Amino acid sequence: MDDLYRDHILDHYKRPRNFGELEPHDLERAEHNPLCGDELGVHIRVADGRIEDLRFYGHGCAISQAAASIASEELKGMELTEAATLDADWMLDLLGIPISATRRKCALLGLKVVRGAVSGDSSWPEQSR
Amino acid sequence: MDDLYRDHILDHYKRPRNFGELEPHDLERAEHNPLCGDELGVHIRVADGRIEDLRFYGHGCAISQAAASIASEELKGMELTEAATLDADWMLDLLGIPISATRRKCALLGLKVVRGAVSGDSSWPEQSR
Amino acid sequence: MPQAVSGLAPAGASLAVRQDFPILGRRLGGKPLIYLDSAATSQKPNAVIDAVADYMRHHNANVHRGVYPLAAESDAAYEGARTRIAAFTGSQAPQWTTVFTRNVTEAINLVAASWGRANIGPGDAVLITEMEHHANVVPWQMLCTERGAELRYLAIDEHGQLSLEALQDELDRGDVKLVSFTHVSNVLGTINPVADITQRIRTAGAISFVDGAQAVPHMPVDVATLGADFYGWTGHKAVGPTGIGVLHGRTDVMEAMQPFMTGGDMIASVDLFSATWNELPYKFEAGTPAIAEAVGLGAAVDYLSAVGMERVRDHERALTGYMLTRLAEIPGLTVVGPQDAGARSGLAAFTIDGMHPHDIAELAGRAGVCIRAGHHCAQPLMRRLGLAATARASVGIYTEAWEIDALIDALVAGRAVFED
Amino acid sequence: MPQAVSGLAPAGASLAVRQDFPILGRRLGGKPLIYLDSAATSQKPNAVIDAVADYMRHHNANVHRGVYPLAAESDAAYEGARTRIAAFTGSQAPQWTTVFTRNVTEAINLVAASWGRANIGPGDAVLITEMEHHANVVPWQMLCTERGAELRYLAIDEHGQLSLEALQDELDRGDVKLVSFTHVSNVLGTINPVADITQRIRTAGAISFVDGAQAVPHMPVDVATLGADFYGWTGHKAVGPTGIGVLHGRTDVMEAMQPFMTGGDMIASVDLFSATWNELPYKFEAGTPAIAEAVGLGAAVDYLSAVGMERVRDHERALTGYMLTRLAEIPGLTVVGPQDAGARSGLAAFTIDGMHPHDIAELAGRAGVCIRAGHHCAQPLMRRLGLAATARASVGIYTEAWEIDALIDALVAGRAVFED
Ligand SMILES: Cc1ncc(COP(=O)(O)O)c(C=O)c1O
Ligand SMILES: Cc1ncc(COP(=O)(O)O)c(C=O)c1O
Repeated sequence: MDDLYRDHILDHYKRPRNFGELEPHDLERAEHNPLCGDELGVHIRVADGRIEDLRFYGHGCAISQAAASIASEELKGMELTEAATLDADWMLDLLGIPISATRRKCALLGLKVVRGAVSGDSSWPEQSR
Repeated sequence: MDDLYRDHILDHYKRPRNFGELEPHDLERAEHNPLCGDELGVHIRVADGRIEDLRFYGHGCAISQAAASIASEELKGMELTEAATLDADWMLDLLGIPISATRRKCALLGLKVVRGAVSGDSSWPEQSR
Repeated sequence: MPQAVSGLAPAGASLAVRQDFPILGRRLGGKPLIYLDSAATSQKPNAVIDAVADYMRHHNANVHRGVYPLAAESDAAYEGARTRIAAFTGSQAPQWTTVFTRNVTEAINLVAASWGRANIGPGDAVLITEMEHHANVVPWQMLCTERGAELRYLAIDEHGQLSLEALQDELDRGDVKLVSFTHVSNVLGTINPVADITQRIRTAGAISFVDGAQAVPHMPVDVATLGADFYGWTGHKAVGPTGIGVLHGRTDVMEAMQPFMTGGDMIASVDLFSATWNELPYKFEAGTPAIAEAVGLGAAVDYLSAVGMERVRDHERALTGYMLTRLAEIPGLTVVGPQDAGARSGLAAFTIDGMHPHDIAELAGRAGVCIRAGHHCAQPLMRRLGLAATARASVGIYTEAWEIDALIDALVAGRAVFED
Repeated sequence: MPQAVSGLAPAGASLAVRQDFPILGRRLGGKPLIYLDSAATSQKPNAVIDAVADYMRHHNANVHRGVYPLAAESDAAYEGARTRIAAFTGSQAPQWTTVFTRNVTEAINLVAASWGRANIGPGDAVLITEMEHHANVVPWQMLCTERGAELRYLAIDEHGQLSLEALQDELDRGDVKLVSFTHVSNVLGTINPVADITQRIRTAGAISFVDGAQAVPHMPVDVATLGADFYGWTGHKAVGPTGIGVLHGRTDVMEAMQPFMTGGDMIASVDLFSATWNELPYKFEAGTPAIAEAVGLGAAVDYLSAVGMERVRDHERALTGYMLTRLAEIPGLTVVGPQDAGARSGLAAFTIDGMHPHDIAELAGRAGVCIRAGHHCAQPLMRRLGLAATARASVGIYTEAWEIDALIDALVAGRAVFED
């Protein structure tokens, strides 16, 4: 089996969780991956300082779509303050596959839009190790 | 003896013929050698369609000064129509020394200003062979 | 689905030049390197690598101002390369001037700034096409925005081709001052009828810029015959080094232009508050140029000439026909652009149902096959095609038919991963 | 006449690096090559030549958009070079952005266009100095003319040095928005007190640009400590390839700037009539960059670091002292610039009574000694000095004392020709 396109990745790609629009929503953000033109956005509904619900929308490759889908399951219920500090390690650990330098931005685009929606930060998530 | 700095070159450099200003004059032209910033100009007095008298002025290296000096002796009395058509070969033959590509513009600057004064041509004299 | 042309490459057909390209002998992850991304950048023959190294090793000096013999060697190498490059593209006559730039992007920016700022104003229009690379889009957007002029797009038809009638209609509006278009599309592969287009532009009194980035490496190009006012291309796609591009321009037009960048080597003289410009082409080459890179590009055009551009074109046309035929075997695969390999250059951009192009290219890459995925710096075209991205395989002078077979195998295997 | 400094080079002193520079083994016209024109361009060590060739031979692919492993190698080579170059000049912190240009000339043109057009207007002044290279003069002339601003010159004193008091007077006028000055003069050799100057500029609320072309190759340079807003330099003088230069800039200042050139790689997205820009540094790198050249410059800074820039500076200072002492032996020879070798970089521009500098350089060249003659792209300075041209000898990391002796011999012999 391919080490990148593992079953769980393909499963999340083909059947993404929490995809679509969320109306009404409190926070939103959409970004391009400048390398390929893919677009990913997020709608977040907030309650008590937590992410009550969220939806990703847009299009992209298996890696970016699966990453967003997997992240969405963890993000639901998370405090906004915590979501704002999530780093690249968090996302890459969740994905559980080896990500090469050329696919980093695919893997991190979902987290980037979430951080953007929550804190306005528009930088790419950094890796701490 | 150096093949470039022959006695006649050094002689013309140290004692340039027809140097200075010529007042009144009918034609004039001054140019920079873009490679070194040297400046050379010419004043020409015309009679009966011929160069009655001329003077070069400015400063430059031994090659450019000697070339102008040697040329000045040949140019006196020459018909303007002939002067306008002089090419690089004429000048290089007169100089009688091997001129490398890097010194071509030094050797041809005097002829260039004369051609400019006589015909308005501002191109560098071409070599026909 | 695309059809194969007659003159299909027999499986072994090649120009027998692979041994000249050292990188093609590499193995990556145990697999031979199969390089099908020549439209992004070409590989380099030993002749070019050695010319660059030899210049640095034996002849290096700054150009245009030294009187010592080493400087004369450097001058001769740099200016000799310019002369041979101009001859290679049929622009050696004095009516043409050949300027070195970093890449075709700089050539376009130069013309947009130096010609455009002086000649484009409110009420004027710049015409480009829907198939342009961003390099031939954004500089004109900037110019038109700055100058209050209008940017218009010539549409492509359903075969990915331009219509001369539509061009004529645009020109007949009377406000078009410049038309910039690509010789060959880097996504559709379309080869545009340049001479027919420039003739209409000239008749309308407008100026033409032709982006030759995807043409010069792949077919004979004669700038004088093509009749463009400006023709730009880029060295790294034409088996040359990075860091060097070419702008051929009509000398009379360039004489009237202001410089693009200013500094050393491009001046005649500098006073405290003003300066005068050196003659062409130096007026457009500010500062120490990319000398070793120009020398390398000189070696590249010598290499291409020795192989013969007619032969290169014939070989690549046959390969393209073969590629289109074999791609058609893959279910769900769609190629964009003209159907006829004779009307297109050596590349095929395609989609496969159910797979994102990034994943196609990733899986191909894991099998040793280098293809590109994305918008190919042509977002306006991608939107026109209704696509976010495509995968793209492209051939070069060194490509052979067995590499197309390897591509097909990789695509079939990649599809299987996504069908599981 | 200049005085020798203490710490004079013993005749054999050297950094023992000559075997790394293949061109230095050449003979021209039967004579060994003695290269004393490093201020025009430096020679290249094998480490640089091999890095460029190795990139082309084994790792070449376009950068930033490929997903296949070869593209990842190319990305890593290009971006790795950027990282090491930024570290070499002390600008690796995120407050600094490192952009690749063709040469320092382009770096200056970039800032003049992108920062200047947006920030300089009528009533504003740009301040430069009398000792600038044309690259640091003409772009500001063009900017001031276009924007209706004033260009002013900071004078040099009789030792060829700037006065901090005069600078302060200029800044106190309140209209100076940008000061651009050279770190080291390519004619006088003067090393300017950059940190003192930039501190005053910053206090006055103006922006500083430092031209590091003649500094980075010859002494430790720490951009953060020097405190300039922009610091540019050029690869070919720093044992690197041609076709590559560097602009370090304050990230916050560069964030606010519009792009210089536009096209591929520098965009975030392109619509039909507008585009958005990629993040720094890519916003300023339109089109396919000079990849092999950046890799070569990465190898160059590695090479310089391994030798050690403190050692380079010590060696060159000693050589300069020796050169000044020996030049003083020649009757009628006058060196321009500071008298003290400790206050100057490794070059000496000079005149000899009765000989034109062109003839000095020609005769030296015939003896195998490469020196430069002319205005050194500094005509405003030459006029200030009352000279049309000078000859200039300049040293590099590989220069040894016996080469200075050969220069002196050549000058003595040259004088004899003119004295006959
Ligand atoms: C002080 C200084 N500034 C700028 C330049 C221009 O460098 P480049 O031609 O590499 O842009 C030079 C060298 O020629 C120089 O000595
Ligand atoms: C049609 C076309 N134009 C322009 C370019 C830009 O070339 P460069 O990046 O070398 O300037 C490319 C290649 O990327 C291209 O394919």
